[in-house]
Amino acid sequence: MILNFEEFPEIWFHMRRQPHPAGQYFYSGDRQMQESIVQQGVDLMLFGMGTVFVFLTILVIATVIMSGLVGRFFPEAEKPAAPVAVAPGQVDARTRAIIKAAIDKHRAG
Amino acid sequence: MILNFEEFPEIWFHMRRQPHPAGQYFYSGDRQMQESIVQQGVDLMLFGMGTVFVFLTILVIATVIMSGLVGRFFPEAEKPAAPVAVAPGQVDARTRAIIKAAIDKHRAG
Amino acid sequence: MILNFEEFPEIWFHMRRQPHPAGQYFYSGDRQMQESIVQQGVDLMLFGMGTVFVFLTILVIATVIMSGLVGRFFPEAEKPAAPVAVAPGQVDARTRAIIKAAIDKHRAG
Amino acid sequence: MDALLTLWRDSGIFHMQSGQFFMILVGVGLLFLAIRKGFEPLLLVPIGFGGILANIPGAGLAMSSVENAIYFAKPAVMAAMAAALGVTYEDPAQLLEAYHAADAAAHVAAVQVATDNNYADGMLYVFYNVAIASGIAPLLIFMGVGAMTDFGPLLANPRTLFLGAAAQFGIFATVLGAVGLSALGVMDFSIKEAAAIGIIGGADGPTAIYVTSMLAPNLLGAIAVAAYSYMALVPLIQPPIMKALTTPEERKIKMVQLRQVSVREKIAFPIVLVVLVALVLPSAAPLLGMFCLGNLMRECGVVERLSDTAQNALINIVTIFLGLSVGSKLAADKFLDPKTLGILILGIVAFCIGTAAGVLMAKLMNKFSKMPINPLIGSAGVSAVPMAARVSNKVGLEANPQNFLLMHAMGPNVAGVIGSAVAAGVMISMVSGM
Amino acid sequence: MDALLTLWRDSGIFHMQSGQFFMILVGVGLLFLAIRKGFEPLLLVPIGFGGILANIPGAGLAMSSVENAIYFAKPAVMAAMAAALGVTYEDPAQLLEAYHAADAAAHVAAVQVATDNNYADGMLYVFYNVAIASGIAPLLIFMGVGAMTDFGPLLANPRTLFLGAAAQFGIFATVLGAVGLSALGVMDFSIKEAAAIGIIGGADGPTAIYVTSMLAPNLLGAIAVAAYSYMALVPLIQPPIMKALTTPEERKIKMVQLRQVSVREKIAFPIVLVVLVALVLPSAAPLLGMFCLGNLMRECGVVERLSDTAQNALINIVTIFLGLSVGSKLAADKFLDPKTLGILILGIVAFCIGTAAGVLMAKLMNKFSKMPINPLIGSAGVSAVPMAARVSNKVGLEANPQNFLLMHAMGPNVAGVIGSAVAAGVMISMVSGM
Amino acid sequence: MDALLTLWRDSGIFHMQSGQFFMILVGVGLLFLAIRKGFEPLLLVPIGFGGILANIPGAGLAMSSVENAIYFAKPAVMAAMAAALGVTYEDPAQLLEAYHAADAAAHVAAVQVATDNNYADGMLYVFYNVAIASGIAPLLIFMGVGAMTDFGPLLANPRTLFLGAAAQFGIFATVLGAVGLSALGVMDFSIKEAAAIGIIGGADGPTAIYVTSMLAPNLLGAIAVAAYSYMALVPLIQPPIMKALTTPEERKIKMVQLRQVSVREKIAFPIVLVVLVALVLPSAAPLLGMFCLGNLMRECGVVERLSDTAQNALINIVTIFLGLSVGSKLAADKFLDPKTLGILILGIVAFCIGTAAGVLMAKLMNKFSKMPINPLIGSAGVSAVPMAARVSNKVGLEANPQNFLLMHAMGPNVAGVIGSAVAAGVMISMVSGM
Ligand code: NA
Ligand code: NA
Ligand code: NA
Repeated sequence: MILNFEEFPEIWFHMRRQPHPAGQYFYSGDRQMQESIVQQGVDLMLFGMGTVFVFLTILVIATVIMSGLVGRFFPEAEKPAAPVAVAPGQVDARTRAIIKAAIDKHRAG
Repeated sequence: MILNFEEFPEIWFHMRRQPHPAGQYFYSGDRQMQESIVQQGVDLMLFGMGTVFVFLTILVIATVIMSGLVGRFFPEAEKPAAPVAVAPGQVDARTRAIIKAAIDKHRAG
Repeated sequence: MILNFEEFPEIWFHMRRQPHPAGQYFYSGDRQMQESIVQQGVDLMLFGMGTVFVFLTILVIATVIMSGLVGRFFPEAEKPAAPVAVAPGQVDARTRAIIKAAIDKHRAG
Repeated sequence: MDALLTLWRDSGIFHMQSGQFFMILVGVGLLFLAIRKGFEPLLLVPIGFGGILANIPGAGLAMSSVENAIYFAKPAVMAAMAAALGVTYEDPAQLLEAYHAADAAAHVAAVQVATDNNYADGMLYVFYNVAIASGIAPLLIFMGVGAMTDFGPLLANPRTLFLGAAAQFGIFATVLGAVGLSALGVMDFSIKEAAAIGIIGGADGPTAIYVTSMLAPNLLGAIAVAAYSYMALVPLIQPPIMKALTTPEERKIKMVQLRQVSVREKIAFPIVLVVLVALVLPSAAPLLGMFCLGNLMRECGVVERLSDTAQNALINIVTIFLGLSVGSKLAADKFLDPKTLGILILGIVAFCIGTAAGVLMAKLMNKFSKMPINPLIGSAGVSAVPMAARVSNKVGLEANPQNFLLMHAMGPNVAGVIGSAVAAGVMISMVSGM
Repeated sequence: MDALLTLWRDSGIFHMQSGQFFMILVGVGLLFLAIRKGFEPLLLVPIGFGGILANIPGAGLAMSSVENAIYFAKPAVMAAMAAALGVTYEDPAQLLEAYHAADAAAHVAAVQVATDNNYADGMLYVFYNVAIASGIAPLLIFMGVGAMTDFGPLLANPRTLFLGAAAQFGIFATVLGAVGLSALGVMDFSIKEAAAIGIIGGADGPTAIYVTSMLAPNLLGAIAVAAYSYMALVPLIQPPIMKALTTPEERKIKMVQLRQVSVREKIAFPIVLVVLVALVLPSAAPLLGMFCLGNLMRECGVVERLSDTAQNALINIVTIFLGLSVGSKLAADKFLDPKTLGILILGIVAFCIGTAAGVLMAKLMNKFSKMPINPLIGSAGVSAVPMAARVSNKVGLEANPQNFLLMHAMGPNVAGVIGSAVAAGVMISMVSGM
Repeated sequence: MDALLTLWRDSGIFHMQSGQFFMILVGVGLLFLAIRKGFEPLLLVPIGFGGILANIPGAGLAMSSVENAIYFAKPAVMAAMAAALGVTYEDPAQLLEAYHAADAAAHVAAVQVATDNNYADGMLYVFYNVAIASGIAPLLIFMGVGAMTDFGPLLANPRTLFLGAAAQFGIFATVLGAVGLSALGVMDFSIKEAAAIGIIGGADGPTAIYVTSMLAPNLLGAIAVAAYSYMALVPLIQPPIMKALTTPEERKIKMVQLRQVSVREKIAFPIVLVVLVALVLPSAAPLLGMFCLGNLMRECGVVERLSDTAQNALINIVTIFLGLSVGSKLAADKFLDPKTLGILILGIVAFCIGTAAGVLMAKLMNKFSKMPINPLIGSAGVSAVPMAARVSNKVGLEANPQNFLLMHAMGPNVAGVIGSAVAAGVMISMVSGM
């Protein structure tokens, strides 16, 4: 390439700083960067959401297997933890007791 | 000045170290420094006490204005905080309750 | 000594690295180091146990003196601390109360 | 008289810039929202107060020793500072720029110059570095949150993890929005800043602070304020979206009662989760690791005193420092920026998209499963624990006064915490490579 | 056998200097005062114990890694240290002097030499740097004190702020006394040291420690011990002065009952105060800012868990470290100095003058106001919360068994805390410019 | 696509080494022992969990910024790093070695290179440095232990201090065993490592961690795991030894009832102890000093809030960080070493010898004293408070169901804590001179 920006710093500087009627379409460098950041955003979305779903799917599978193994090989003789399910009429009173800690405290986060 | 201490370090050293009958009055440099520290102390007192009084006066004014504004625009529907005033006979019991925290705890400071 | 290792680094290097039929007895340097670490261990044991016993002996003496002085010059008018001795039948209940804190907590250490 | 001049030059009014005065009002406004309106007061009280302190002119509480030295701009100090930074001294602003661009060695030299001239780091600057720049405070809070979290509802119905996954779409859609604004020239967000803004959609305070402190610390003030404010506004933001995307019949769906979950499952779950993280997603290890540690301490039953401390003394202490540290980023020169407006707008968009995605995912799952899911619990997948789950319950009760969704919504709710921690890990990992 | 020699050379008796032995006795004496006589035990127990630890010969607990290296004075280390400090090595004392005078770069180099030779900072030295040199510990304690303070009595009668102002005269009069002693050649206090000594008259522990650590850290041990001891002696120091300056009639004055103060006034007050500080007196921002934050957390009613932690776990933890850190300044070479005697004398003078100024101010205010003020509450303006207020109450009861002054005296008492924090800000700001 | 590659290269499975996988299993195993078997759960839960986190491949949680930079081995970074360390770059392993051998100045330069390239210290590495390398965490735990310790039984029968002294023979015999293995070429322990291994026989967790962090930090993981595991196994390890060394008649010896100990004796004891330490054994000052401070706070009765905090909030917080920090030393490259096996074997030998020495000492004392001592309480001298005392009681009850030895055994039990702290001081002092 004949036009070597490195050797013509003043021209380079001028081109970057001066606005131009063709605006953003004129400078391939800038344009590339813009494409690039959008492309990066798309990459982030695709691979990000993909990873989230893949990881949580694996977690679902692992959790089901884990619950099965625990249920089969380590059944609890003693009575289980506080029941999670709730009867309609008792909800307000009970849930306040159950998630009382979480309610005020997770807010701390 | 003819007597340049920089050029006569040994003499300078000697003069500083040797006691002299005229003592503290002889060396204007030392004397100046003494005046200076007293002057600094006086400055500190005048401007220090001045600032304390000015700031607390502003605070008194701001507090009175604030109490007025709160009383006018944000009167409390609910009953006010624990009364601050005390009836003579109840003081010992009541004050112990009110400043209990402060009594043991400010001492931590 | 004629054979100066400093001047014959390659030979020296060779001697250190090559195994030799006579093994550990041949190289006085290595041998010395082995003796040295065993010697260090023996030193540590003798002086270590010595210090432990001396210090704790001094502590026994100091404690006895301290208890004597406190008993003579600062006898407690009020009733003494929780009795340390225990009657056989009450031990289990009482000791659990006395060392409850220590039991769970020193474990933290 | 020099002393008098010093005092006057030190007074606030002499130095006050309009931006600082405005930011003090913003701090007072945050305190009002926190105290009067109940907006996440545990965080917004220290953040708002820290914002006031950070904008006290001349006090330099949020500034490093070097910034304080440059602020006072004594000629001799400036010359030494310029030499340390390897630039020629023109004006303080240029020195400040050189300092922020300096490599570690020049940085150390500049700090030495400031120290030699008796300039010290401001209190809030110290708090910020110890608590946030190190990453420690958000991680400890995450440990405490783990110790307060009951995974029972999630373990009883693991499928709700998908709802927590779907709701993270708000994060990534917002990233796309931010880079879009940059591409259109409306804003000037870098990809790192876009990622940090997106995490507001995770609706999880410590995660947002952790990610932002890594990727775009300059935006921390705005992002933290947006994240906590919108979490407080969840009862206003979510219901219209939930109702718009569901039919009254869907909102009336009754869900089957949750099975009982054994203590041993609860103990095993955090261990399984951390091992999965180790195998699959190391970049999420700090956040999820500390979360799992807290939860294990809660459930294992043999370290109650540690669990109790993690949920109380420790998380409270860390919260005070975290709030003040975030407040230090409300200094006028950092907060009064067009980007802040963009962050506030994008943040609420993130919440809305996340809510919608959760609800739609629940409807999608209903198409493939015979076990019915009330789509209202999908919105709880954004996290905002436990506010979002309560909103699901409340909207459900409006449709059917006998339908209690709270415990069902707790599953996606805590799943959302895991989901946004995973998203945080992915973003930190990917964006560092961009 | 080398090892044996090491052990013997390490033993305490081999190294014990008479000064260290004396200081260990001083530490035991402080413990006696704290435990038996009830002198501010929360501080004096850790201070006294820290003083004992700091004087254990050869353990170097209160010394930096460089000081430890110089203490043991191995020739090779000394040569490297001298090179790092850019001096020629003559004797350890001269190296130590060069180290204390070194700029930051030389300081870093010296630390590197010490590290390379396996010398480490002593435990108390680390505590001192983290807790006090950074300013953090006194500020956190001030936050906790704020969370324990009820401004109700002050808000009910804001005029009592003038009493809190007047009592600060003890501070500045003592500064003048200290510089006077210097001018006369009796002592050799610098203006910074004089200011630090004066702050004893503020009768407020954390303020005194904060100011001293900034202006004269070498005097910290003596000033902190004086401040806390005299605070404990307030019931002995104040009554004679109070009685000498008042007539029995004045002591019998009954004050009108205080009005009720609303919760909202109590919430607004710390915010008003911190905004005023921002506008008028930035140099007092750290102390008063943290004080107001603590008080706001107390009054706002929505962050009780933070307020509770600030008043308990956090302040207790910080108190332990603060006490040990102050104790580290009881090392013999720092404490056994003629200045210590001067500090002890000037400190009690400061308390007496502050008490008198408060009482006289109350009498003056009575001349200009029709709302009567019992001059006995003026003495509470020195702070020493709540001991001084109790003294006012007790002396008042002696004059009139039906006159309960305690709540009236709480106003000037907390005003004195604000007043001495303002004085601290002024002094730090002015003295730095001298 | 670069981003995708980054993500894949960051995934755990890509990087997992068999050693790391094995260590994750070890971590899970420690959690199992702690939770299911009750092995010292307060420590082994965080240690085991920290071990899992430390072995997450690519997360670098237990690595310094420089180690993380070298791990990823980007050519440009490697070149700069080699220049900073003053070596020519051949491969990462050689750089790592140069880094670990570097002096402080090169170390600083390497950290600057890593910082410039955005590599940061891992979370666990930070915890380790703040909590353990500084020595602070074990000392604070020792303070808390002191605040939980009742010296009453010891003061009632000071002779039991000799039992606590004798049981420390396990420490030194094990040192001898370790150097013997080295001399025979079976293992390759240095004298420092031998000393650190010996301290396992002290049966005191914080002492073991403190000594090991000073003398052989590379062995910390194995030594801490051994120390806590064997403390949990005391009820299995000790009884056979105790029975083998005593006759049924000896085991039936009834001891005279302990006298009542006054509060003032209890207050004076920690002061006497610390003064003795100052005079005789400064090298034990940090450990015994903090221990005595805690005990004094407990007994003096005037600082209950400090004592309470030392026993609860503070020790719990420190325990979490200490456990995670120890876990960071379970990284595969540090733990999977033949030395670990040696440590596990030598550690149990240490416990056995200590137990035997305590029992034999009690029998010896019976020969010289008319006040009978049941030799079963000698085994409690190893410390392992209060487990070892309970074992003495239990074995005693088997011999005579009316013979309650628990309180008698508490004397040697706490004496063992003092004894091993003394031994620790001696070893640190002597070994540093070797
Ligand atoms: Na989320
Ligand atoms: Na005061
Ligand atoms: Na022991």
